[in-house]
Amino acid sequence: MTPTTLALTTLVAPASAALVLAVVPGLRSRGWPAAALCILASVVSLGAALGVLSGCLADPTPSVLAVPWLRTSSVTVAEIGVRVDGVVASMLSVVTLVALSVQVFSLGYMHDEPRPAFGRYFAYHALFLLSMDVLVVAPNLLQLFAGWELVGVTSYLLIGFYYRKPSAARAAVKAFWVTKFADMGFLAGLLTLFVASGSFGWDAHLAPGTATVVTLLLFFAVVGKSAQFPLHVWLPDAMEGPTPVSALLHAATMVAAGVFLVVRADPLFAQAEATRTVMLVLGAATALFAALLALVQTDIKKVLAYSTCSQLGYMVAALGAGSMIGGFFHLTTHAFFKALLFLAAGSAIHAVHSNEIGDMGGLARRMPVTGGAFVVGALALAGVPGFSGFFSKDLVLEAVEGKLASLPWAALLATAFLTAFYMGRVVVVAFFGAPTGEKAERAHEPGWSMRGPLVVLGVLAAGGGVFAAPFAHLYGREYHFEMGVGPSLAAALAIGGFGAAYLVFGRAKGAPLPAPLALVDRVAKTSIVNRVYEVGYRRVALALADGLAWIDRYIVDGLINLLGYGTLEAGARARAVQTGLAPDYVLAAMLGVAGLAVWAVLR
Amino acid sequence: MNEHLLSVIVGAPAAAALVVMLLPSSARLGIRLASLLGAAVSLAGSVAALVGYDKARGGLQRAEDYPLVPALGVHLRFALDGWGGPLLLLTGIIIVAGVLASWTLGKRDKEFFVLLLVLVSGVFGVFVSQDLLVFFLFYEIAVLPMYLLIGIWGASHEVRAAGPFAFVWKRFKVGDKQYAAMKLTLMLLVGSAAILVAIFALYLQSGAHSFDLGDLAAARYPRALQIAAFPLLWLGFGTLAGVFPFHTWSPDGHASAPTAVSMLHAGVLMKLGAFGVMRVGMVLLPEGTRFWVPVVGAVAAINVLYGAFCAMSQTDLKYIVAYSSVSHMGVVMLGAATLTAAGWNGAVFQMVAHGIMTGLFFALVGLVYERAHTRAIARMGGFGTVMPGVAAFFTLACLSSLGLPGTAGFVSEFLVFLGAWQGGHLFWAIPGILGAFVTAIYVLKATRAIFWGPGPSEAFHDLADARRTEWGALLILGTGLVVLGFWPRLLLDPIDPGSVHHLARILAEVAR
Amino acid sequence: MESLGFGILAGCALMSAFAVVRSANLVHAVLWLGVTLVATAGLYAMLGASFLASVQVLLYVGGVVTLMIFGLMMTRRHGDSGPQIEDVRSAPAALAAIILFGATAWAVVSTDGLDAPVTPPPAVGPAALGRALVRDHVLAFETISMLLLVAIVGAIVIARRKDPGGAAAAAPASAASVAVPKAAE
Amino acid sequence: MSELRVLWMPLAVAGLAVLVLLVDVLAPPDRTARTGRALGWLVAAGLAGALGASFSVDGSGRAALGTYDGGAWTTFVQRLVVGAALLGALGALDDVAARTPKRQGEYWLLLLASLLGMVIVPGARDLVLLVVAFELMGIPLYVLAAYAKNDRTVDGAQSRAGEAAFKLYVVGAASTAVTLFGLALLTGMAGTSSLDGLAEAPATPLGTLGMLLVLGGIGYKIGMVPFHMWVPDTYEGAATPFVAFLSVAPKVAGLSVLALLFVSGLGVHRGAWLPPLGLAALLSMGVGNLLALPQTDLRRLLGYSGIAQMGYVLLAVAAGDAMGVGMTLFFLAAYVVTNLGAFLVVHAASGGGRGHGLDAMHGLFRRAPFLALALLAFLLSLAGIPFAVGFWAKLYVLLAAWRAGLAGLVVAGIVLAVLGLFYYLRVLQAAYMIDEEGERATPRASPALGLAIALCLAAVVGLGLWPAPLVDAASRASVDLVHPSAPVARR
Amino acid sequence: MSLASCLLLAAALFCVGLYGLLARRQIVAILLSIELMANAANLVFVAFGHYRGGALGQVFAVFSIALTVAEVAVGLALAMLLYRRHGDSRVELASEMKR
Repeated sequence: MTPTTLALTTLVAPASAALVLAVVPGLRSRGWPAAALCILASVVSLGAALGVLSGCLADPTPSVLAVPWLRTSSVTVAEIGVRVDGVVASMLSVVTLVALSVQVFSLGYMHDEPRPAFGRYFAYHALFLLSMDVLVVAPNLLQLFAGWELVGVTSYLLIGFYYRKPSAARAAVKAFWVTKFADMGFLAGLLTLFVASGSFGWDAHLAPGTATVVTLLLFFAVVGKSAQFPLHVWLPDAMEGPTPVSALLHAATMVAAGVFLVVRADPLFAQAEATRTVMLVLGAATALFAALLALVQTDIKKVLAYSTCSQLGYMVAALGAGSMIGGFFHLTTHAFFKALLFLAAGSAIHAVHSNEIGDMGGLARRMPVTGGAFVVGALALAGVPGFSGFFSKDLVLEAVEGKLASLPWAALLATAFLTAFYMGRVVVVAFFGAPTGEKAERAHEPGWSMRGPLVVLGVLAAGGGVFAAPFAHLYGREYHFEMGVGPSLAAALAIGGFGAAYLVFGRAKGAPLPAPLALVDRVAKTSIVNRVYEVGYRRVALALADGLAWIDRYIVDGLINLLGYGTLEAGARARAVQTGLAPDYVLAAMLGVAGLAVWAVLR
Repeated sequence: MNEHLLSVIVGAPAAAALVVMLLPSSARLGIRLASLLGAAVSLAGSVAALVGYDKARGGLQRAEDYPLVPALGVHLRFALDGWGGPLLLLTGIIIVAGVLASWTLGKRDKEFFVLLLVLVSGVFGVFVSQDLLVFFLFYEIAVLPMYLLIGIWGASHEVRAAGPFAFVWKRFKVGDKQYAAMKLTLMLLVGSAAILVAIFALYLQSGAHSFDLGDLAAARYPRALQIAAFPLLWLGFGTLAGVFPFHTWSPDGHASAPTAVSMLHAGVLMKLGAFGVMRVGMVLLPEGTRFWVPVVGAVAAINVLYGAFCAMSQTDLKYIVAYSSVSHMGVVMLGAATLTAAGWNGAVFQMVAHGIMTGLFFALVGLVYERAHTRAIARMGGFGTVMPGVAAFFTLACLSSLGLPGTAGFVSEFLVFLGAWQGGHLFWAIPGILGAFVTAIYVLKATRAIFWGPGPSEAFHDLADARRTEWGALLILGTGLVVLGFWPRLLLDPIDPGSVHHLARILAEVAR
Repeated sequence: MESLGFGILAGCALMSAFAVVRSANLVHAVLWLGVTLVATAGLYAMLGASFLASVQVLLYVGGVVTLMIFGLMMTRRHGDSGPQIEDVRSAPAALAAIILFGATAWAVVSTDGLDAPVTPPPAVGPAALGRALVRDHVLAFETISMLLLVAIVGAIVIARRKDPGGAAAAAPASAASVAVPKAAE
Repeated sequence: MSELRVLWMPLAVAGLAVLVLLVDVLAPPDRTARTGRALGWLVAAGLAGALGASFSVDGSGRAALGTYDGGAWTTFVQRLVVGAALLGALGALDDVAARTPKRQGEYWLLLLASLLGMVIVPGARDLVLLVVAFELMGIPLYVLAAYAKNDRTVDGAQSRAGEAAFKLYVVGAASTAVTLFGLALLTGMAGTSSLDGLAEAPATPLGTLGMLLVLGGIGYKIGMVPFHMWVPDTYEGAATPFVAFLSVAPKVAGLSVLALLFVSGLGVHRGAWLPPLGLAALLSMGVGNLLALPQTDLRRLLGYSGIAQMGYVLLAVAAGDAMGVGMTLFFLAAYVVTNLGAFLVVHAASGGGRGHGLDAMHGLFRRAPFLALALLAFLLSLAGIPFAVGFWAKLYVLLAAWRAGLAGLVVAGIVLAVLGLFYYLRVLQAAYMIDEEGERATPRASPALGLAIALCLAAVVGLGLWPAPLVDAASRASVDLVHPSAPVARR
Repeated sequence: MSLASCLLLAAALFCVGLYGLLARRQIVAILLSIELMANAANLVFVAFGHYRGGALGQVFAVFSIALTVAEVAVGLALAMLLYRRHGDSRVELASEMKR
């Protein structure tokens, strides 16, 4: 099979699954068959993706299979199809792999759901995989945009999976609104790009100004999708979805789509230094800011969510520094360890039926696999040497070092410490120490369907560093690792962070916050950014809408009604002329006659 | 049969109406089947016409010509241009879905189906007429039955009197179905009056002694006439297309209308307006178009945003959909105003896409209303549990309306924005894009309020998912949205030569 | 001489016409109308239409005035002597009359050559008039005979007190037969 | 003999009148409404025969020393009035039989006499004949308007037919006097009473004055503003089946006089009569439409609407050319079937005895679906909605007027037509949308009335779908009167 | 005496009649006024006939007289009808229908 056929397979498999579930009545509501179908599709996709990957490793020449999709004036405006190259191959493998793991995990995690909901859940998953694959294999930015939007929708559906829960419903809608808001930038960027270059390809040569505009607009979409400050607000809320969903969408794959977009459109971004500077600053700032917020969360998923924001900041910063491979490789390792962390957290939550780390405690003893997986994930996330995160972070730091007076670099290093500190806190509080409640005491390891993915992902999270070289190869780069000052410093900070966490939380019951952190907590609780949006929505948008609707009803429509009213009123008033008196009638006629006579002589 | 295909398409619903009229009122099933048959014949004919359209050749095809009043040069001239096929298809889809959606109607159904079929005959007639006067004839036929359809089968609701003109409310029962029907009819007929004036001016000025659109287009009109006549046609047809500020019949009208009528009206009839502006106003009056197009575009941009914001504030489900139609018709007009092939393709595609989408919306709203007996979204909630099918289709319609890729709405909006961007009309395109975002806000808000959340409360005990024929309606429309979203060339390929054909004249004029 | 005669007759006619429209007593008004008509008949005679003058006197004064008085008697209550001239409408009525008169007079004055033939053409005798009536205008003559017949029939129909055999009450309803629903009974 | 051939239509009508008189006198006196109806049927059959014969008898040529012309124009107008009389007779048949079972002959005689005037009018080429025929048409109408003088309504109110007739009469008699005065000036200045001669007479202030006074006199008959004020009152007070006839036939005759006298005879003086006529047309459209808006009595409503309709057709007359005359004829044909039909439906629908208010229509769709359908067609036709003949009528009239340079009036007419739609729709609203279950009786049109309504309906719909033959016929008729190449003085 | 003076006299008579027509409130008085007006018209016919020659003027006048008589007959009948209905013959009583 040619690479393009294989790539097409990754689309066709989930598409068929989704279609079958959509049209065959009753299949979805049975639950298990639906799940089996989706997992089968994911397996096929993964196989195909790995096939693509191996093909690309052997021969990285891009190949494209596309058909005209939009035609205007008999000219093709846009094509759809598949494109296979190094970037696609690597991303495709990561996506399908994580997706499959999450789906398998979900078999166990979701088995208490009613069957129709269970089936619906897996149908959404198939749809998500399809959308993500559409995005990844896109031969041009338009198709990428299509996939981009579709993953937005599936994300909306999955966050709102517990649609009867008002908070979930709100979170789903919020996520959609925020990302859709950002997507206006994508659309505008696409249009500008097309008008400037005549295509939706990413290899156009643009005038410097145009390039900056286009890339800034595209980056705006990235800010939304990849939850960068100030559009990060939806991501923590998105944790209302089932935990595996958080693992899949909001940690490993979908949010990474923004990073993928920048990687994909690198030729464009390379032409716009200004945009890259913005990205660098914003990425670093987000990393630090989100890490601070993660410090004060007590909900295990929220911690992970803010950590995701933070890590995405890393990636964006790396891309801003011009290091594609840095951003992308961190994306990859992050996908492994964050998916691992979420699934492990999900397993824990599943066991204790609570998200609060305070309700857990000592879980490692009762759930060794889960605990182990979480610890591995935490170490990888913190960037402890040897784990995958260490290598990818190193690439990022290396790229950032020296840029903009090394301020971003410093921020990212600080973030590395904070990361280790808050992950350490979670590990210490939730997995070690003493069980804090009855549920925590009775917690036990889940079934194999949940443990299996944990193990697979754990291995990958731990040893993912080995992929650095092949991935760099796919990108046409060389990869050498040197344990220089930077890596040493990062390693030290990571280990230090864990140590500090153990010191602070190791002995404490629950997770009381030390004084400086309490201040952060208070600031976080005010959720100033959310407040701004709230005001913007309620006080501006809704008020404007109400005002316009009022004007429409009572002024615009009122004027039209007034016209009708005036006419009717005129008719009613004019009736008085018809007095019913015959002499008046004759008078009218004779005045008419007199008028005629006057006209006759005056003419 | 084949050379009379267009006549068959136009005539089938009328013939069915005649048959229904002759059936006794007690033959309820017979009435429905005859209506469905008439609609289905038209739909099949539309598909055949669309498929049989030679895209490579373009231009007018399947011409038919029957003298109507030869003394004045009025001929029943039918022919299919690139736009006709898709719009016929739209009409066919909507009427079939509309008949299916009205299957459970329980009140004076004979009259209802007769009027519905007559109306749809008019719509088909407009799309294939190549004679301006006949165009106008069918236009009126399509507009008028609405009065009875809304006035008899509609629903009334309360509207609070307020504002500086509150005293008017005492005279008019605003919100009453008969008020809505009357307002709709009168506003549209004022529009028709303007159109008729323009038609007279063009006919007598052309000296062609013919109402043939081709002949009229071939005539050269003085600039002053063009500048005077274009606004008549724009606002005349535009009233039906919901052009601001002459859109106010739409919310009340659509909110009051019964399901199938809302579907047809918002789904197809509003398109007649936009179609008229483009096919008659712009094509016949290139200089007038050039002069007025900045205004047309600006008003269209207002339409998009204004309609969307108004929709956001509504609490009545039907009003939301109605205002969203106003907003989306703005997209059509925006595309038309760009005077680019992309924009025009987008505009025509949007007619189809929005037609199907809003048809689906109104079908669903009708279902919800029929079961919940309320349209106030504040009282709803959690309906998704009991009516998952309806919820799914509603979500689909929402997604299309906010222009999600993979649905028909995306293709059209994208093409329109592309056209605007190409023409350098950022001041139109940016409100347009913003409008799509505001649409996302209100449609998702509505979805959440209706279908999500805990519930439904005890008050809604007889909620149920769609039933037999209703599924048919929903499936036809929903499939249309998705299929066109994934493979827009089904329609775009015939639309494109049509747009190029019609645009050529205007562009030549603009270039001059 | 001729002018004097015309002046007297014209004065007579005008004065009596004023009397017709201003006199408070209707019987007097009718009689004044008779005077006007007779004066006009005199003018006819002066204008060479002696046959017409006799027709005028016989038909109008003999017929119409009698008819009028008859009608008057039929439609007047005893002691009915309310104001006969409507005050409100008097002003606009005068206005209309004056405007019309002004316009007509102006037209008469501004029309050239009204009196071009100084010597009047020979008068039309009864024989010529008769020929014109029953030959040139025979169709009109026949038509007007029908007209007079209809007028007589019509006057009778209107003036008749009761329509014999007619459904006196609710007559208009009878055209469309009424099927009263049983429930209504 | 050829004279008789030319004059066959007036002779036929007169003969029918005489026949009716004889039958009425000779038939046994103990007639009931049922047997008495035969007389009405006789009239209807006779009129139908005359109408049918008009398609085979060639009456073209001059007669009575050139005072009468029986060409295509005359035949066309005659068909219209005879058709109107036929439909009016069918509509009135049961009403008359019920009201005056023993004296039906009078009604038919008066009707036929009026019709005789109407059939002579279009053929008259001499002002003497014209004015006599015009009066022959008018005087029986006064009587017929008062025909229902002894009615009492259900609630005991006395008939208003007398008042209706009086208002018709007093404005009419005044107008006759004005007409005569005008004719005296006109013929005096022209020195001739022949229409052909009028065209050749030079314009003088006095002649122009006479001409315009005549215009006022004719304006009364067609209900042109400001001579219109009798219209609503008379329509409301007189017997509805008669009003159906009154609302159409005299207007046909009146407009044919306008066309004869002003377009054909005085076309060269168009500059003098066009402005007042145009103004009158505008006022008629405006006043008629505006005052119809608040009406609640259907007959008044139709009366005002009729005033407005006359405004429209006056536009075509004002065009002053062959096309204008042709379109006038077409309009009149459409108007006859439409307005007559509408009145007959009102008559039939009010059969429950609840008067002629809008509320008499409530629930009509349920009580009498056929009547409701017919009403729908007639009202839409009056409103000028496509595929009803009224649309074409309005369209042609406006087109002709615009072609003749009256664009401003046309635009005003089009705008005012929208007002018209409002009140027509209000009637439909009453008939289709408002219903009080089981409260009202079911009106059932009698066979004759039903036949008349059905004929009107068939014509409205049939001609609406296929107007070409009628357009052609009207054009031919107009060419007979006004040669298209005739030099018409433009302003 | 001249055509113009005859015409002026006729116009004056006509307008006096017109005034009466508009100002009088008794039906019979209105009929009288109409007679005045018709009479004025007849005078014009006859005057033109005299000064311009031909029988037309007189013919017209004859027909006019006949018309007027017929009209008066019907008018008087109507007056009687209204009198019976209202017990009076003032025109303002016959004003039940209005607006």
